[in-house]
Amino acid sequence: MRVVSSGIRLDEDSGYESDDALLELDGVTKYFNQDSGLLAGMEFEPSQFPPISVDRETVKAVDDVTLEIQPGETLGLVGESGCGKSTLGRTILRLLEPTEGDIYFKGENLADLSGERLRQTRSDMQMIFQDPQSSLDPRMKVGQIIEEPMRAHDMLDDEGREARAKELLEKVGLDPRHYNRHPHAFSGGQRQRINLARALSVDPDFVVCDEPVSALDVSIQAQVLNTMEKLQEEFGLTYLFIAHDLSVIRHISDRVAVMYLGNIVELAEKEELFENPQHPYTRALLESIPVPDPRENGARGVLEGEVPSPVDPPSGCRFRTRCPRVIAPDAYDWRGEEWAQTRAFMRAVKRRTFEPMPASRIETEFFDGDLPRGEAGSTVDEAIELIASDRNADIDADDETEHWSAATDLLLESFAEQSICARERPAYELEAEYGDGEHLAACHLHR
Amino acid sequence: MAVGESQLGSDTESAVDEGDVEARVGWRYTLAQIKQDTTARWGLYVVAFVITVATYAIVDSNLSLLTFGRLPDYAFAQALPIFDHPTRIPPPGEGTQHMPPYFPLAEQSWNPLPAGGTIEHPLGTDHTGRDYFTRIVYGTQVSVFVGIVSTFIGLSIGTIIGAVAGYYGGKTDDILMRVVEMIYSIPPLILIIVFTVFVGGTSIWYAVIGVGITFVPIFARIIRSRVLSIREMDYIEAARASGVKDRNIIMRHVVPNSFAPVLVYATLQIGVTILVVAGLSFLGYGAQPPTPDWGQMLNISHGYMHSNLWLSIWPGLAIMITIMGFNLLGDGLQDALDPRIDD
Amino acid sequence: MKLLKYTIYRLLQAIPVLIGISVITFLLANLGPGDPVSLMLQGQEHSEELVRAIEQRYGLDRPLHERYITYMSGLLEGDLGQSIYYQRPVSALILDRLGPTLLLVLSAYAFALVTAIPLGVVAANRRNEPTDHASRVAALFGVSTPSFWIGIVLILIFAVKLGWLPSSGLYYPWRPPSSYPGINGHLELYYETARHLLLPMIALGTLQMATIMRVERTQMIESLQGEYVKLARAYGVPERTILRKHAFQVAQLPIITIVGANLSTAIGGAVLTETVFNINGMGQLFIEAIQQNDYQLVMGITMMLGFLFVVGVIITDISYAYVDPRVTYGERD
Amino acid sequence: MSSEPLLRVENLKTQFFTETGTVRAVDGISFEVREGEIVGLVGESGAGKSVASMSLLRLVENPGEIVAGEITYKGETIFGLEEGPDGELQERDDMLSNEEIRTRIRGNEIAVIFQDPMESLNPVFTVGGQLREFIELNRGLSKDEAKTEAIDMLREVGIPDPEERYEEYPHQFSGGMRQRVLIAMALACEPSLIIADEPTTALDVTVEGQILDLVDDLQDKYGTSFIWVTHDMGVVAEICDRVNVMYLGEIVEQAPVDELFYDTKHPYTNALLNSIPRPDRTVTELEAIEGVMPEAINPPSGCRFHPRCPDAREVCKRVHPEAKTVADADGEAHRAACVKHDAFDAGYEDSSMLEGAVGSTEREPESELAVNPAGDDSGGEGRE
Repeated sequence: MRVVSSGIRLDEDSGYESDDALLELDGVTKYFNQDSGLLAGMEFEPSQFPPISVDRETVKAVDDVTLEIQPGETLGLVGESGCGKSTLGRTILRLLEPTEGDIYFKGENLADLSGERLRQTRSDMQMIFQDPQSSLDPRMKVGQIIEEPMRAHDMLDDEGREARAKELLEKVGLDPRHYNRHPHAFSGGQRQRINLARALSVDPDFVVCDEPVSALDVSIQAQVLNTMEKLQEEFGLTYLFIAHDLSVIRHISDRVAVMYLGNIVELAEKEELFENPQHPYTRALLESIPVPDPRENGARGVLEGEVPSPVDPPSGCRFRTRCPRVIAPDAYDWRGEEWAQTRAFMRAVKRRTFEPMPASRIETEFFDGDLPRGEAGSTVDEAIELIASDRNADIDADDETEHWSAATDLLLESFAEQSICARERPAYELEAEYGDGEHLAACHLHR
Repeated sequence: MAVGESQLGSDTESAVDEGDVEARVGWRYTLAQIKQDTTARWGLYVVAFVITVATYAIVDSNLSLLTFGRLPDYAFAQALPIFDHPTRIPPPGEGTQHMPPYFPLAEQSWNPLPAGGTIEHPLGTDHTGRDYFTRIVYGTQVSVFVGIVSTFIGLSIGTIIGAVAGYYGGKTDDILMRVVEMIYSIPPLILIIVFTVFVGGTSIWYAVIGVGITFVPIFARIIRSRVLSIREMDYIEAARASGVKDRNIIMRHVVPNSFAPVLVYATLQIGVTILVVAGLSFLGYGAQPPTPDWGQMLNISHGYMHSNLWLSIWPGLAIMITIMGFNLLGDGLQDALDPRIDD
Repeated sequence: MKLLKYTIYRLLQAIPVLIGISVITFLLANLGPGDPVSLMLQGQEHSEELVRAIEQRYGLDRPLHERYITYMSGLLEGDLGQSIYYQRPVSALILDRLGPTLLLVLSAYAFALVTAIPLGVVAANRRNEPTDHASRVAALFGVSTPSFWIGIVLILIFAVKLGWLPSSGLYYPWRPPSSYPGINGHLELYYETARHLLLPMIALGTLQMATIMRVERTQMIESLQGEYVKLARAYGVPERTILRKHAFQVAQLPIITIVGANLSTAIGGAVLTETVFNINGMGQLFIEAIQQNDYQLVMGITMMLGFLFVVGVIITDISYAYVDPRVTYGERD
Repeated sequence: MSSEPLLRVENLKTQFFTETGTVRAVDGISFEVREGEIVGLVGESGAGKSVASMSLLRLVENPGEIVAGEITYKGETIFGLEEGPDGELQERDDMLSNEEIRTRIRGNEIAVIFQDPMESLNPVFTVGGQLREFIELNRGLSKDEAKTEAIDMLREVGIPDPEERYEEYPHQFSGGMRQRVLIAMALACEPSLIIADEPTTALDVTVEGQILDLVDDLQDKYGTSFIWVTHDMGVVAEICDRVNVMYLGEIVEQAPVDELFYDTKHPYTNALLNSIPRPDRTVTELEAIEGVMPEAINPPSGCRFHPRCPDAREVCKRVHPEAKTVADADGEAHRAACVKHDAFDAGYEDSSMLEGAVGSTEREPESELAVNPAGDDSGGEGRE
């Protein structure tokens, strides 16, 4: 049924008819081995024997991600830089080899495919890239760029491809006469439109959009977003829309998944997620974002510290090291503010945010003069001993650093590591307040 | 608007002009740039001139430029270098007397050689009475021939190694680049001499091959790094995501986009090659007499420094101008293609 | 500590390269159609027995890999074999001739760096002004002129025409002054060394100078456009300090790499320069070895020069790591 | 209002003289900054906001040049021209010399924070060393004093373990941490005015939140004035007291932040606000601004925004509006450069609608196609 004149859809039956999800991810995991090379990863440690060890660092970019994408919907994938959202997008398309897990596209496991079979399925899935500069080959003409995917899948003949390319140019809001131009004659927004036309040329069902508007000016963003929405309707597309900008995600998505350090921490329908966020990270993210309304004075900068390295992510819940609501370890008996104070003290020691001061001042500063009772209290006291300036008056800088790290270790082992947040990986299904979709939140507060 | 970009384009969306960074490729663009760039234009003139002279010397090996007539045969002797035969290094004892690679600087018992300045011998004659000007002219072909052919050898082998290493990465890359580094670690001149003497024989052919192989590492490295940076480009990933076959990605995207900068390097490398081969001939391991070759002429004239110092000047000048032409052309191309240094 | 770790890492990395050099050299010297025996016997009447005797004497009758292993185990003990022509240990011959070559190469580098860096900085600072154009033209001449011809021209001018400087030979400053007739005291010896060294140093150093200057200029221009330079300006740092400190230090990083990478050209150039100026260094030894088909000696010298290059590159890499903190300290996320 | 503002810019023009023509990057802007306030400079890329802010320190790079206007800071003339005897414009006598600008203004009076924290620090010097150098230079402190000050400042901006991190190199810092260092640098020199050029654009939103918080706290504590250059209306709403909206080298609207958002007077500002998606509520339809901003080398006639303006009429093509006070907000002037306001009296009401005016109906952004940066129709090749 590949007749150009019959419309822009190449084959009408390509829409996925089944009631099942278009795409299903099951435990998808992607690890990267850092640096390659004959001697890479070789460590020389004079203090041990043998002094040379080979230690390859593994970056756990995406870890055990399970989700579904329904036909025709837009799933927003949001997270900060380095959280693994782009890696996930590329792994889904099998541009990267998943380390583990299954990717079912229309019921077929892409993780099992390879070679020619994999190549052929690519006409059903396409991708749009972030950088409008590097996503188009500067040496090719716009027409060639748009026709390349069709050519790769032997679609239509030369004339048919040209006709379709011109039709697509018009669809994405460009002049078909630009068919013979080179990409550098176009602005950023126009290039993203060419990208769209290329992606649509093979009439895919599913498009991964990797930050397609983040490199564009705000006024151009809106133009491109509107065009994408229009095309989605016309072509019956399913989008996985990756972005760091929550506003854009809120505008374009039907459902939203929030990623942190390789894990999906929350997944819900758009209204539910933005109006009723259940994961402390999602909340922090929403509170941090500046609202274009001077009368709205939200809290911001609510998160302390920085994202830990994906080489050695925290156990249990990956957000726990920065979470303002880490659950108190059950091993101790807490009263009132005791756990909150201890947590604040623990993080301050870990990040060394205060200058050495006498023990009594530390107690006032962090505990209002009252240490927690019982075992917890004695551990805190022990830590204060280690760092208080009046307990070890004449030590040099190196010793001091050692004392601080000893105190940090003590506190972390006694408290942070004892919490359920450190010991179990959370995954809970909640009841949605808005809409009737599922709401997943990976936080032990909901146990 | 390329200028002032640093300030004007410091906002989030880079100005459209920055797209030119990648657009600075393509033949038509390159030629337009050469026309605009004074450096490149002069380079082109010199190179064109040198190549014309070389071609002329090959086409009509019996004509002198200035006398408009036939010169006695001995003026250029068996001139074409391409047809000389590999000669083994003479055996010990005999060799040093017969043809020393260099002449120690000492007063020769020759009468002062003709200084030139006449219509017949504008640059005088050498110690055997051959017209120096004619020999300089004929020397062009050796240099240009050697420069271009050995650069081509280095370029082709280097491209294959570099492209394979860069595109496939991992262990392949590791092993190939390690081998390349090994070859690279032996100083080129040394490697070439060892190669010509032990593997081939002292002949311009072996020198050409030796020089070519020696420069493989340089090209392999350049191509590899270029391929590596192109591999990172989104358009490669886009092609992969569209299901374009590997072979087509390499042929349609990687190769065309690596080629322009490599061309610049090749141009510059021709200059380097001529330099090295001149050194080789000067030591006596390049072109062999009676072939007119600048390096070899310097070798001989070195011994007659006190008789006619100009004999040591002309071949050197010829080498310098030729290399300068290729360098100018390469520099001009580089300036035109590299947006960072935008004079 | 990190630097030491990096140094050791770098040294370990060099091992496969050194082995590679030895293999390449060994194969070149042993595999070619011009095998050692026929090279040695060329032009002489010889019988089968003579060939076999020679082969036996030099162990050439054994399989290649065995010979390689023998050679390498000798090498590890510092034994590079016996020179066929000189009938002396190769290592002793090399040691004899290493001094002048090192002196020549190092002084050429010193000359190149001392002249090229200020010139490059000035050219970058006065971009597109006459100073810049002049130095660029000079650099163009520098990269286009063969070092041996510069040597010849220098001799013609300063030795033949003007008679100011000697045209050949070298006085070794490490020898006792008494070993040279007519030289009294160390000062006079150093003076003679300098006089003899001046021309070859310039001849060999010009190419390096031109190369370094071009890189210096490009790097300085780039560095002067860096955001950190803008920041320094915005904080009122004087232009002079920006040029000499902020921009300069960053621009030196590629220079270090260039110095290391160019060492191989410099060593090749040394062979030519030694020839022109009649300096009895490694280059001359190499030419002699080649002429005499002394394959043991050729192998030894080639290995030695490759080794010198690798060492040079390691030294530059380590100085790079010393200047650029990004090399030794891993990137933090 | 009566007291002299900290910084006053009048009719500033900065141009770049390129081979293809004169780029009028900043074309006659006027604004002022008072003690202790944060003034926003908002606009899209190419609007000229960065050039404008660098002009204040006379740090415009070749081939750019300030060609007109007056910049007064604390009563001193940073830039000013007067007509010389021969009728040519020449620098005024009371204008600070380059040396004076460098020693007295840059750093110690006006400091800057750049956009890109990754590139702004010198990679081969320690963070502490760079901080110390600037403190020494601008505060006249000794080495040791400057070091103590630097460490205190690092702690102040929330860098954990400052003594140790003082000795570290920039690449060992994350983006957010580097931006903190740059803020520490600016504050440590104790300037009265800090120019922050998109300081949070390169950062993640949680880090951006941290930085905005930090700036708020520090500004309360030190009372420093800020010029905050940004393209993000959200950041403007969060942090600025008064806002200047720039379009193609001109300030089109100038108002206190609340008025700007709730009583918008210029169609461009309005369109900008309507085109951005919001994090706090779901916007189903984005009203995109048609077309792209033209290049400053050849700006449109009349009002520069008229080709993209939904309210444009025939008169907009002819009349170039200078910003005028169009409303009064608690004694603060609300200025806008649009002839539709009565203050202009340009006959807007009677003017006919433009042919094919945009905005009335929803259309595909065809007008973007009209912009052909190559300036020809032969395709990309003729570009240069």
